Parts: sequence; structure tokens; C-alpha cells
Amino acid sequence: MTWLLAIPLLPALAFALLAPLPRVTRNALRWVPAVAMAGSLAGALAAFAMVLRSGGGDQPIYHTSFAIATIGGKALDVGIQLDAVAAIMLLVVTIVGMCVQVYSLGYMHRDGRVGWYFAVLSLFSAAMLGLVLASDFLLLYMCWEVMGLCSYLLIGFWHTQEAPRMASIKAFLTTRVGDVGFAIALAIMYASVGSFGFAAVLHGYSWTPALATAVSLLLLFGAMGKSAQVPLHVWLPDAMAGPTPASALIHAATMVAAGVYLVARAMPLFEISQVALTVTLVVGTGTALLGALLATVQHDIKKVLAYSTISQLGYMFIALGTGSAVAGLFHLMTHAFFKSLLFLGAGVIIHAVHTQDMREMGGLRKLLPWTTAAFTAGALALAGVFPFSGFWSKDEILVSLWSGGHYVVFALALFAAFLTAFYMTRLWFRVFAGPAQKPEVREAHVEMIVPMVLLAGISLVVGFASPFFATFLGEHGGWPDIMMAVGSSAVATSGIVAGWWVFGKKAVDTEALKARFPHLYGIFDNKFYFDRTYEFVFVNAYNRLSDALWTFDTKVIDGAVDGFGHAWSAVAGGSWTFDAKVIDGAVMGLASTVTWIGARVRRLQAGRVQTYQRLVMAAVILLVLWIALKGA
Amino acid sequence: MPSAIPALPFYLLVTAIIGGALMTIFSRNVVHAAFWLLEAMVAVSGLFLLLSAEFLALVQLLVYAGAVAVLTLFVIMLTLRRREDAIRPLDTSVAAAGLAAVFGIVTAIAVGGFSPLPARMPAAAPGIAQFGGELFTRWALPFEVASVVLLIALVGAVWWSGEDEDQ
Amino acid sequence: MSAVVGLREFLVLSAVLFALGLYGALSKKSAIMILMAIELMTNAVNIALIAMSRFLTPGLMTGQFFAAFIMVVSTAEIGLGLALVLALYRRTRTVEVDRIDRLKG
Amino acid sequence: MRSYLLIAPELVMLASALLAMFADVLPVRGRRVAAWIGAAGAAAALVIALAVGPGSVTLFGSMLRFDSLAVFARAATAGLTSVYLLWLAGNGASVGRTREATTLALLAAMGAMLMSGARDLVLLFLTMEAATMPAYVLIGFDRGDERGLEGALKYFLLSMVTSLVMLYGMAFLFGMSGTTSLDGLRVTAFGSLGLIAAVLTIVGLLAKLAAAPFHYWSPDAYAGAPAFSVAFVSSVPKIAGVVALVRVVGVLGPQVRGLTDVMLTVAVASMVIGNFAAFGQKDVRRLMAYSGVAHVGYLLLALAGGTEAGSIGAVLYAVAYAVPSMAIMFVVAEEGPTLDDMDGLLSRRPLAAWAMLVFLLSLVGVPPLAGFFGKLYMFSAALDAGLVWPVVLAFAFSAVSAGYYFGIVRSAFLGQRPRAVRVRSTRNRAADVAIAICLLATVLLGLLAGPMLSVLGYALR
Amino acid sequence: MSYLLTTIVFLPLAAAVICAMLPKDLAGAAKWVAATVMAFDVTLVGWLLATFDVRGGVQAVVDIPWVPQIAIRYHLGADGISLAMLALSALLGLIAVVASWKMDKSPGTYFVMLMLLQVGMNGVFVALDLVLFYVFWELVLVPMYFLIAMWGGERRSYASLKFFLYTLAGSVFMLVGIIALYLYSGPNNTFDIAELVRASAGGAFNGIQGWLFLAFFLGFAVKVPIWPLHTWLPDAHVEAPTAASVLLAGVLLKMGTYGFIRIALPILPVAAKAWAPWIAALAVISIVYGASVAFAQTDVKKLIAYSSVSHMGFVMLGIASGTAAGLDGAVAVMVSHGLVTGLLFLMVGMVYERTHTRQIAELSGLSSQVPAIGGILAFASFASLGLPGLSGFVGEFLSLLGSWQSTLVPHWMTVVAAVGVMLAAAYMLWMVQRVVLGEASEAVSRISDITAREVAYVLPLIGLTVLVGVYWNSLLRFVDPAVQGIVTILARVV
Repeated sequence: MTWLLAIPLLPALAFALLAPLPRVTRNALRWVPAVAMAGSLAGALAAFAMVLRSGGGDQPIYHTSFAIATIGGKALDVGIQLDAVAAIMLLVVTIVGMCVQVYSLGYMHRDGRVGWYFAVLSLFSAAMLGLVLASDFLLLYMCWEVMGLCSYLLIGFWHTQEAPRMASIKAFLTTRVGDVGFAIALAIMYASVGSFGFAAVLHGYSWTPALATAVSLLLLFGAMGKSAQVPLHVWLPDAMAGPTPASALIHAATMVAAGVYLVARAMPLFEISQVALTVTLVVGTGTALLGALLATVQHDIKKVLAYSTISQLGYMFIALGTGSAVAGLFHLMTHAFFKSLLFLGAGVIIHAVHTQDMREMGGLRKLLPWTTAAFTAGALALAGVFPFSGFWSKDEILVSLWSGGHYVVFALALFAAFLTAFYMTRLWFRVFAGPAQKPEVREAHVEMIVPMVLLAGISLVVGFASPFFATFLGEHGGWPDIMMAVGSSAVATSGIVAGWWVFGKKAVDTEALKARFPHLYGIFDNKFYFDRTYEFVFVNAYNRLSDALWTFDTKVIDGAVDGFGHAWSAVAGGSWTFDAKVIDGAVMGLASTVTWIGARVRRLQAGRVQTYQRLVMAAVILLVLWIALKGA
Repeated sequence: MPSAIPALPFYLLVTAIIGGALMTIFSRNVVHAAFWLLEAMVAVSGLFLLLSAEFLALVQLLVYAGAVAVLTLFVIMLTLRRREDAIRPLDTSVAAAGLAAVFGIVTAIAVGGFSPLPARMPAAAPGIAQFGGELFTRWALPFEVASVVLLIALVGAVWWSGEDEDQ
Repeated sequence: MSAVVGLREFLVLSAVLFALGLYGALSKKSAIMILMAIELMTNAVNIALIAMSRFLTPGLMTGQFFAAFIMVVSTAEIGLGLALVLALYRRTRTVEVDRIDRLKG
Repeated sequence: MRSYLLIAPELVMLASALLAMFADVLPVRGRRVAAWIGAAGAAAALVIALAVGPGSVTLFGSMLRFDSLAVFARAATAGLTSVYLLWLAGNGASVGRTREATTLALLAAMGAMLMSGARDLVLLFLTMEAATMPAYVLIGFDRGDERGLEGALKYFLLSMVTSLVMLYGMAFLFGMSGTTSLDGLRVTAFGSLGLIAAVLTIVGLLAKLAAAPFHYWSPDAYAGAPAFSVAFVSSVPKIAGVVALVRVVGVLGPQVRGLTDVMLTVAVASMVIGNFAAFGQKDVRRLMAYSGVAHVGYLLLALAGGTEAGSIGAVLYAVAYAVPSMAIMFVVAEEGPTLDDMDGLLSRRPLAAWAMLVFLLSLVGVPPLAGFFGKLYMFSAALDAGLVWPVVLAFAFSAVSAGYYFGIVRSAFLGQRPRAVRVRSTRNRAADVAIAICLLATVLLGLLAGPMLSVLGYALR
Repeated sequence: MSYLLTTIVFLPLAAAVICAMLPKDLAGAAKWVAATVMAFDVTLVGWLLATFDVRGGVQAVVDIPWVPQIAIRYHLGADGISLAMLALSALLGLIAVVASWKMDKSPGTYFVMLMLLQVGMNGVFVALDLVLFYVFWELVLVPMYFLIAMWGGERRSYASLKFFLYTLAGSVFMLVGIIALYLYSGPNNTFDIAELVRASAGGAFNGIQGWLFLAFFLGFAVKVPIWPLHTWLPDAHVEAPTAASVLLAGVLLKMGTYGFIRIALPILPVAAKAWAPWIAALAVISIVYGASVAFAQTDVKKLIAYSSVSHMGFVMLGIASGTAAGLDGAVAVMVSHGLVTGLLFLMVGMVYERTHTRQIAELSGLSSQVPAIGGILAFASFASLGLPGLSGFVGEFLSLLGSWQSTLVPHWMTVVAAVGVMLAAAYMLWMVQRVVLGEASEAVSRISDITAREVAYVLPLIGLTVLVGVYWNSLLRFVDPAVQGIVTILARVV
């Protein structure tokens, strides 16, 4: 089964091949990563088939590891494994990855540095595949960080403009804040278990509740960074400055999902400590609500989708918070497909109208038939309308919430679902309904349409796999009960109706609404002032601190050594003049001090013999008296 | 050889020496100082006679009283441009006086404490013959080194008195 | 004034003479006067030496030899000193020690 | 017969001094022939001294005994004098009459060589005077320059007074012990007089080495004197001076309680005054004077330890100090006394510049040069004797000393202003050979410390 | 009695002598002499690496008496750690020579200095006698002083003398420590490290371990540098020519930490354990302080200099932890910092050669004008901020693991150090942002891209960074056995 290694290595090799090439040849070879991804897709399918044949369950059917280092005599193992969860994730990543590669061939072909784009996309895919296959937290962490790098490079792809540059560094640093927690969690694991393997850490060690809580909370903190949970979500909306297909892959399907995957993997640990689960639940709910609320007021189509992603990730964390990794993973899978579809659709729309601001769009229904159809499928899936996949996975979460007795969260989740349906309808009407403001729009090329249609189809079909999904993962599966299904559909449809009523019929004048509640709108507009507070509390404070330390370094420490001389002279009032050779030669104030002391010591050397004689005799007499008294 | 030193001649000589020294130090005229120094030297040579060190008394007389005093007078003559230059204001320095006084007192007290000071003088004292004999046997090496010292002084004096011709 | 003259008297005399010479050396401005003071100090040392040699080690005459050699050496040095003073006089027209203080620091 | 063989080196030195004095008589023409004779004579003395090795002279009332320490000092003194005269031969023209200078140097060296073997107070006094009197003349060698004469006068007067103080002390030492031989000195029975006599004697020796607070003559003397004479005066007589101090302290130390404290105070005073006063100096001669005071401070610290290893380390360090400081003064004599004269030395004479760097590094104590190993022995002995904080202070000062020594390096290497025309480029190969020998000695004294120490009969362990 | 190490150490000395002998007009040939000798030196080290038996402890030993009277021995030998550092020193030495190929200002003397520096660097890592160690330690000072003083930037005389005096002052205390060790080392005094370790185990220094450790600490801390003794580093780096900066950062800083690992820890384990929390505190301050001050820099070289202070903080954290992971991490950071910061300085050197400025404000858009240089500089920056898959991550991660695992280092310090890693990302990315990305600034707009020669001396560094980053054992295979020895000594002390 070592061909499993090929899945992550193929895209990695593509990157290694393309990176050192000069720009022109790299652009010419931009199709190589797509081929590599196709290979990985084939591998993923084969792997999925094998796991299916072996009946799934939580035991890995293949595991290999190799000693990356020997520490204090003991080997430190790193390796890959294939189990049900990995198989599913492989499938998700490769399918979405393939679609994005094909789509990008069309979307990016006019860009000057397209080769570099594909190379980094390929490295990203390799990292994500590596993360999914990892059999220990160390390899997972290493791929985790490489993914951070790729997201930095992709967000900042058009680095000549200011916005992408700032957004990329913001993304990298915010995720890096999370990674601090992750690193400390690893340190605790190594200190207590002595290795990072899933088997050893999750099952082979009897964790005390306190230590388990610490590790899980730290892992959660890391996951929150990567999966853009409140309060570490601020980087995702700005990350929209990157190319849209990249966002589709990273900020919809894969990278942001890595956090959820990590928590899912570490679920045995989370289950030991009740505290970690409740924290996950709270974070999830908060994020879901905040994401949904903010999505309703965005004017930039990609920002809407970004906040929607944050909200849906919040949902997944809710699922994990209730202890059911299956629901989380299932929602992760379905979300990956329809959210990447929505992003690709948005890409076509932006390409067509050359703007991301929805207020300049409208009436694209007739101009972009295929895109509208696919986009609508995705929108319905997101809204949770039967039979689309969104409905099933959200339903699973609501079931696990209800059965877990979290009634308050259940209500909030329903409200968030309502909001989701509401903002998607708002978006739909703003973009597709109404008069066409830009009539000369043409439909996208075929290589952009096919991936969208494929994803739309999957979003439609995959929902039905929900009962088999649970058993596949080794837990009891079954059809969701009717009552829950009816309830969630009702909420979804009422959201759509409300959206249609406000934006379709324009019954309510949104401008007047804004006027009446200016400060409420202000809060929304400033995105709950997260950015402003972070800017002030962290970034500016750190700038001021580093300037202060820098002046401290030059003025105080260095100065102490240099300035000692000048201070001394000021105190002593001594005005000694010595030529430039001494000043520029004096290495430090120390030297000027010492020269000053030297001048004082030499004052006795005044040239008159008699003074010398007297000084010598005085010294002699002193010595004589000292010895005589000492001796007597 | 007299077993004890008669008090009278000793004290006479002491007054001569101390008086001479005091006048050398405190006379305003350099020439007078030189003569008083000469007088003190002669008194010291007398003292040596009292201590039955005849050879040294003779050397003291010849060397110090004769050569050195005369030489000093010569240099004084050479460095006085006008007669009245000899009269110079008396240089007194309290610091020097203090230091010298302390040194003198300390040594005097220490000498006082020099416990086994025999008051009586032992009888026999070797004469000049033995001095001459030992000079060229036991003390031959110091004698040679002394001659080298004289040679060095000679070379130095000649060098410094020579003319400063072209470099 | 004890009737009999012992070593103590000689040594006290030598100490007084040495102190006087020392005062002269430390206070005088003219180089020649300093040299004279130095001669006094030398004589003081010789007196002490010969007295101790006579009273303490009458058998052998070490002290006297020491004194003799001291006389030789000090005479040589004073001769050299006077030559130096003369040479300096020829250049600076003065023997005043405290007016020749161009070297300092 | 053995005794004559033992003092053969001194006799050779005396003979070559006389020959040098009457060089005009010799058929060979040339102003610098005296220096060549001197150099050859000193070299011969070096060889004989090493060949003969240790032994005691039975003649002359056994006042002279050359133990391994004395042999090493004698050999070093002869060797250094030979190198000095070789350099003098190379620089004769710029130095004026080399005949007198050579004679004086040889006689002083002879005095110093005898001094290192003297076991008698009288001989010690006489040889010390023989060693220092030529220094007065050398300091004031430039008859035309009153600054030189002034320096000589100051040195003369101060030395006379301190010698008399020493004599006064020696007189009482003789009085109390009944004999002038060093081994027979007994002062314990005589209360404070014994202590005073010992201190007075040691003060005289310290003044000769220019230890603080008796150092006042050396900065003015060196600053006034021509650089070539400072080269000799600041290095050669000091070696024998240290040996004499070792002998006297060796005898009196155990008898006089607190003598080591005196040595320690003088050592620290010398280090403090020497190092601090050297900063900001612009005349290299004056800088080297203060550096001399500082290095004597390090020596005295080793002697204050009172161990036999300390004294051997001190003598070794005296030589390890003498060689580079003499060589530095050679270069200063050729280039000019102030820092500005040193500017751009690298561009004019690269070899001299590098040599200067090595000498200065040895003085700072950077390994693997002689200075470092010298300090290593001395200070391990001192530490062994428990003087912890003085040793730390000494090491700190030697680090600080890099500050003023590197003033010279900076001008030589980084100075931009190469002097327009070299006035006196009259030196010839001999001078460069002399500097090269010093360079070799500074490096080898460090690396071959092992074998050299066996000559010293070193028995630390 | 193998002469391999002696040849490796003293080969550059032969080159120095030859370069010195070259007449004025042939000075250009000095670089060829230096290059061939260094190439041969590197192959020798390579051969030693190949034939090195990982389990065999100290190998290629030569041990002959030098000054028998006080037991100083010419004793060279290499175990895993010294071999790693020796390889780094030889490699960076060769790269430094090739990097200064176009040196025109009195090249003869320049290469003499470089070769003397190389002797000191090679020697210090394989010396097993304290005096020999001190000799090589000091030998490094003078050539580096001259490299900065004669070929440096504007304030070179200030920076060079400051460098010299700082390190010399520190080494003074070290020498006192060495002598004290010698004197207290039991019946037969010795300077030999192995014997001293045995003597220390036998309780020879029990009373005074604290004082001895202080002496060695001052000597080594100046060199590492540990905060607050670090103020000489930025000046020395900024004013030094490129090759000197590479060697200063790549090798000289490691002499201090190597001193801790080779001398302070094994010989004074009791004091090391007592001091560990304080050293860890200073290390953590260095990490955060270095990172924060780097963030405020306007000169790229100064930024990298302060980043070195931060990285060396990790080394000290690893050493203070006293665990196997910590010490492995410390040596890994030493090697990787040598490779990565060496690469950074080389790239900044290339940029400075072309644009004659190091001010971040004047440089921007390197990747658009000179993509190769921009790309490699970005690569080096990512390695420096500890991106997994590159060598920077290995050391820092293991140091964090070790310090958390160790009972000597309080856990909050490891957390602050982890935050330090994040701060490293901040200033490094901020620099990449301003210098590599964006529009080509006026100073950058007309420069030519990387030449073949420059690629030649940059490639090995890139290769090794990736190799160590991916397969950690390529380095730890040598280092870990040696580290285990030290950890057992520390463990024995209660």
C-alpha cells in the first residue's frame, strides 16, 4: 500500500518541478499540477474503494511510519495511515482540488504569473493531503504550517497591490497565533506520552482530566486560528483579496476545514474533558451566529460567502461540541462541495461584471444561464433545502444538538439557519433578479462551467449518503427522524420567503431601516469592532513596544556603556578635551571615562622634581609606618 | 686601643657635624653652604678616627673633603653669572620639613628600640693591614664592580660635557 | 648625655644627619644644593655602618668595606650629577629644579 | 677555574664594552663598527651563559651564585642586549655616536647580569648602581635636547634619593644580622627596626622597577629621552631588577609579617595607575612608560603570592614583557614618537606594522603569544596562593589595556595620512633583522614555553 | 594518533602564510589559494563525516604534551556535536571565500585575515584542552577585528573595537575560570576537559561550582550573545563586510553556546542545574527582546542581527532545559541558524552590492525585478521564521519540547518562547513584505539578477536547509549520541 504516499507526493513533486523554473517556462507548464492532481484523485478513489470494501470503522486498514529523528536515544516516528475518516477527506480534497485546478486553467490563463499560482496551489494540495493522511500530530502540524505558508502566498498572489499584501500577512500571523497553542499542546503530549502518534496519544495513554482539558483546549485554540472561529476569524474576510479559485479551495473546502478535522481526530481526548466540549460548543454557536449576522449586511459577494463559511464552520464546531465527530465531518464534506461551488460561481460572476460589489450586479439570470443554475443549486444546499446536501448535514447537527439536550443552542442554531437562508436569498436576488445593469455579459468558458456543474450534481446527491456515512465511520447510522426534517425545512423556507419578501418584492426600504437604527448598523458595519480593537490593542501596542525597546537598546544599554563617560563628565564637571582620534577611536563612553580618570591620575605628574621627591618619600614613610604598626 | 670612646671629643665632633649640616642647609649663600659642607665632612672623618677606622677616615678626608667639595665649588663658580646670584632666598618647605622630621623620629625611635645596643665598645679592632688583605681577597669582586661604576661615571661625564656636534 | 658613648649615640647622630640631608634634598630648588644634601645623607649612612661594624662585629670589617664602596659609588654619581647639571645649565641657563618642568602629563 | 668560567659571560661583555669604546683605534672604519662589536660580544656572552649553566662561584667569598633562575635572566639580558646593539648598528646614522651608546649599554648589561647572581647586599648595591647609571646617560643621550637632559636629571635625583633610602635600610639589615650575605639576614629579633629596614631596602628595588607610587620618574624620563634609549632602559635592566627583588623578598618575606601585603598594595597601585594613566596618551614613549608601570604591577602580584612558582613566573613574564616592549620602541624610534607619526604605517612598511601588532597583542596577553603564557603561569601561581580578586582585577586590567594599545594599532592600520616623505629612511637590513628576531622570540616564547621552562628548572607541580 | 584534525585545523594557516607572502601585484591570486585550500579542507571534513562512527564518542584524537610543566596538552578530538560545528565552520568558510571573489581593496591581507579566522574557528570546536580552547577562542578575535576595521562600513572603527573589547572582557573571566578549574582539579592539576569532568564527578569543585559557572557564563554569554550583553552584535554585523558577517553569525556566535555545551554543563553540572532557571529567563528575554527590536529596524542587516539574538535565545533555552530534546534542539538551532542566517547575509550582501543600500524603505519589489534573488531571500526568511520542512523549525521545536519536558524551566517560559516564534514570523514577513514583494523601487529597478557564481555558493546552503528540515536525523544522527552523554552527567546530579 506504499502507493498511498504518492497521493501527497505527486502535487509536491509538481511544485518542486515548477518552483525553480524561470517565469516563462513555468507559465507554459501550468497544466502539470492539474495532471498531478488527477493522479491524486485516482489514488483517493482507489483508497476510498479499499476502505469501503473493508467495511470502514475506526481502525486504520494501513499504517506505516518512519523515524525522522532520534532524541535521547528514542526514535521519533512520523508516518501516514488510511482509515475511514482519511478516505473521506482524501475524496473531498481531491475532488474539490481537481475542480479548482480545471476551473483555474480558464480563470487565470491571462495572468502573467499563472505558473507560480498553479505551483503554489499544487504545494497547498500536497500539504492538505499530507495532513489528512498523517498518522501522528507532528506530521499533521508540519503540513498544517506549510498550508499556512501557501495561504499566505495565494492570498498575497497579486502582491503588487497593497490590500492583498496586508491581507496575506494578517492571515499568516492570525493563524500563527493559533499555532502557538497547537505547539504547546504538542509539547505537553511529548512530555507526557513521549510520542505524537494518534494511537499512542489518543488510546495508549491514560490522561488525567486536567491534562486532557489543557491539551484539548490548546488544540481547539490552534483549530480556531486555522478555521477562523471567533475571535480569530478576522483574517478570513480580508483573505478574499486573493484569486477566487484559490479562495474556493482554501477558504471553502480544505484549509479552513483542517481545524475541524484536527478536533475530530482528537475527539477521544475531547471526550475525556467535559470543559473542552462545552467550550467548543460555545465557540461554535458564537461563530455561527456572528457569521450569519455579518453575512446579511455585506455588499461584496465574496465577503458574504466568507462570512457564510465562518458561520458554517461554526456549525461544524457545534457538532463537535456535542461530541459527535460524524455530524461535524459530514457537514464538512457537504459544505466543502457546495461552498466551493458558490465560490467558483462567484468567480464567474466577478469575471463577467468585473466587480465584486453586488449593488452593481443584477439580472444575470438570463445572461449566465449555466452559472445561475449551478449557483442556485449551491445556494439551496447552503440554505438547507431538501433534497440538497446542506439540508441533510445541518439536520444531523440539529439532531445531535436536540438529543444532546442543548436546547438553547438548538434554538440559536435554528435562528442561524434562518439567517443563512435569508442572506443567500438576498444575495440571489441582488445578483440574479432585477434589471441587468451590465447587458454585455457573456457566459463563462466550458472549463469553468463543467466543474461547477459537477459540484452542483454532487451537492444534490451526496446528501442521501448520510445514513451510510455514520456506519462507514463506525457509528450507528440511520435516517433522521421526520419531525426534525420538517422543522428545519420550515425554517429554511421561511428564511427564503423573508429574503424574497425584502429583496425580491423590495417591500421593505433597507435604506430607511439603516437610518432608523444608525448605531446598530454602525456595529454591523464595523464588524463588531474586532478589527479596530485588534489593530489598537495588539498591532499598534506591539509597534510602540518594539520602538521603545529599540530606543532602550541604543540609548540605555548601549548608551550606558557609551554614555557613562559623558554622564560622568557632566557629574564631575570635568571638561576634558581630546582630539578626534580619541573620540572616534574611543570604542565606548567607557573609554572616555577611563581617559578622564587617566587625566586625574596624571595630575600628580606635574613635572616638578620636588613634588615627585616628596610624593615618593611620603609613600615610603606611609609604608614604614604601616609595617611598623602591623609588626609591633 | 681605648676600650671606650671618651665622651668629650665625641660630643665636640657631633656638634661640628650637626652644626655644619645645619649651616649647609640653612645658609643663604651657596658658596658658604659648600664650605660648611666641607667642615662637616672633616668632622665626620674625625668621628671615623674615634671609631678606629683609620683608613676610612683618610679616604673620607681625601675623597669627600678634598675632591667632592672642591668639585662642587667649581660647578657653583661655573653656574653663577653674577656675584649676587649666590645669595638666594632661603627655600623652605613645610612639607619637606614634615616628612624629614617624621622619618627622623621614626628611625630614632626604632634605633632606640634596637635592644642589644651594647654601650661598651669591644676591645680589639682590626687594623688597616687586615683591611688591605681582605680588600683583594674576599671583596675583590665588589672592588672590580666599583671600578666599572667609576668607568661608567667617567664615560657619562665626558659625554655630557662634550660638544653637541652635528647629529 | 650619658657619660659613656655607646652605639645608640652614633645611630641617633646618623638618624639626625640623615633627616637633615633628607630635608635639604626635598626642599632645595637648586640642583647643586640637592647634591650637597645627598652627600650629607650618604655620610649619615656611612657613620651608621661603621659604628655598627665597630660595635657589633669587631672581628670582621664588612661594614667598613660597605662604607668604602658607598663612598666610591656616591662620589662617582655626584661627579656624573654635576656634569649633568652643567650640561643642563649650558642649555637652559638655570639650575633651578622647579623651573625645568617642561615634561609633564 | 670553574668560577672564572662562571663569570665568563660578564667578562666578555666587559671586554666588548672596552673594545667598543676604543673602536676608533681599530683598523675597521665606519661609525657603527662599535655597535657590531657590541652585538657580537653580547651574543657570545649569551651562548656562554647558556653553555655554562648554573653553579656557584667559590671565589670572592661566595658572593655570587647562579641558580637556574639567574642563568635564565643572564641569558635573556645578554640576548636582548645583543639584539638591541644589532638594531643600533642598523640605525647608527639616525642615533649619532653609537660608540658611547654601545659602551654604556654593554656595561649596564654586565651590571645587570652580575646582579641576577648577587647573593650579597654590597655586591647587589654595586651591581644595581652599575646597571642604572648608564640609564641616566642614555636617557639624556641627546646632548642638544634639554628635554632629554631634564628627564635624565629627574631620573637621577629620584634614583639617588631612593638608593640612599635603600642603603639606609641595608645598613641596618647588616647591623642586625652581622653579615651582608643575603642568606644570613636575620631581622626577626629586632622588632620594628627590622621591619623598617626591610621595607626601606625593598622600596629601593621597587623604585628601580618604576613600580607605583615610586614611578614618577619614568613617564617624564621616557618622554624626554630619544626612543632608542627608552628601548634599552625600559626593558633590559628590569629583568635583573625582578631577579634581585625575588632574592630579597625570598629572604625577608617569611621574616617580615605583612611584607606580602605591601607588595600586594604596590602591585594593585601600579596596575591602577599604569593602566588608567596610559589612556589618552598621544606620545608612544609616555604610553609605554605607564604600560611598564602596569606590567610591573602584574609581576609584583605574582611575587606577592610568595610561592616559588610565582617568582619563576614573574621572571619569565619580565622577559615576555621586555622583548615586545623593546621591539615596539625600535619601530617608534624609526617612525617617530607620536601616534600621528604612526599613521599609515601599514601602507609604508607592512612588515613593521604586522610586527607591531604582534608585539602589542603580546602585551595585551592575547594567546598564543608570550604575554599570554607569561600571565597564565604568574596568575595561576597567584591564584594558587589565594589572591583571587587581585588576579581577576589584573585580568580585567589587561583586557582594558587593549583600549590604549589599540590606539597605536588603529593609527598604524587605519590611519589614512601616510606621511609625505620619510625623513630618515637610513635604517638598513640589520634593524629589520633585529625586529624580526624580537618577533620570533615573542611568538616562540609563547609556543615553546615548555622546553624553555625546563631551562628555568620549573617545578610548579 | 590521527593527523586528520591537525591538518583540518592548520591547513588554512598555511594558506594564510602563502597569501601573506604574495607580492603586491600577485595579490589577486590570494583568492585562488584560499579557495583551493578551503575546498580541500571541506573535503577532509567530508571524509571525516563519512567515516565517523556515530556510536564511537570522541574520535580522530591527537593528544601530545605541549607544556608538560603545567599539564597543558595539545589535545584535539571530535564527537558528534563538534563534528557538526566543524562541518558548518568549514562549509561557511569556503562559501565566505567564494562570496568575496570580487574583493579588490588589498585582497592579499583580506584573505590572510579570513584564513586566520578559519584556523581559530576550526580549532575551537575540536580542542579538548581548556588552554588550547582558549587560544583558538582568542585567535578568532584579531582577524575579525581587522575584517571589520579595515573592510567595514562607516562606523567600522567604533564597531570593531567594541566587538574586540566586549569579547575580550568576557574572555578574561573565562580565563580566570579555566585557571581556577586547573588549580582545584584535585591531586594532579589538569586542563584536560575529560579529566576535569571526571574530577568534577568526584566532587573536586563542589564548594565553588557557583563561582566557576559565573566566570564561564560571563565569558560565553558575551559571545552568544545573551541579553543584555548583546549590544555589540548589531554594530559588528552592520559594519562587517558580507563574508565577515556570514562567518560572524554563522560560526562565531556558536562558539559561546558550544562553550556551554562542551565545558560549562559537563564540568559544572551542579551549578548548571542551579542556574538553569535564570539562564532560561535570560534566554526567553533574548527571544522576545530580539524579535521586538528587530521589528523596529530600518536596516535589513540590523534586523537580521537582532533576529540572531532571538534565535540564540532558543539555543540557550534548549541548553538550560538540560533534557535530550532541549540539547538536540540547541545544536540543531546552532547548525540551522548558521545555514539560514548565513544565507540571509549572503543575499543581503548581493542586494547591497547591486543597490548600495540596506535601508528597507529604499528597497522593494525584488521579486519583480530580480525574481531569483527575491525568491531565495524569501526562502531564507521562511526558513528563519521556523517553517516546518526547513531546518529552522527543527531546532526551535525541539527546544520548546525540551524546555517543557525539563523540570528546570518553568512552563510559562516555554509559552513565552512559543509566542517568540510567532513574533519571529511577524518581523520576518514584515521584512519580506517590504523588500521582496510590491512594486520595484527606484534603487531596485535597474539591478541585474543572480550570477552563476552566486548560485554556486548559495545552493549548498539551500540544499542543506531542506535536507535537515525534512530528514531531521541527517543532523541528529551525529548530535544525539553526544548529547546523551551530557544528559547522563546532568541526570546524575540530584
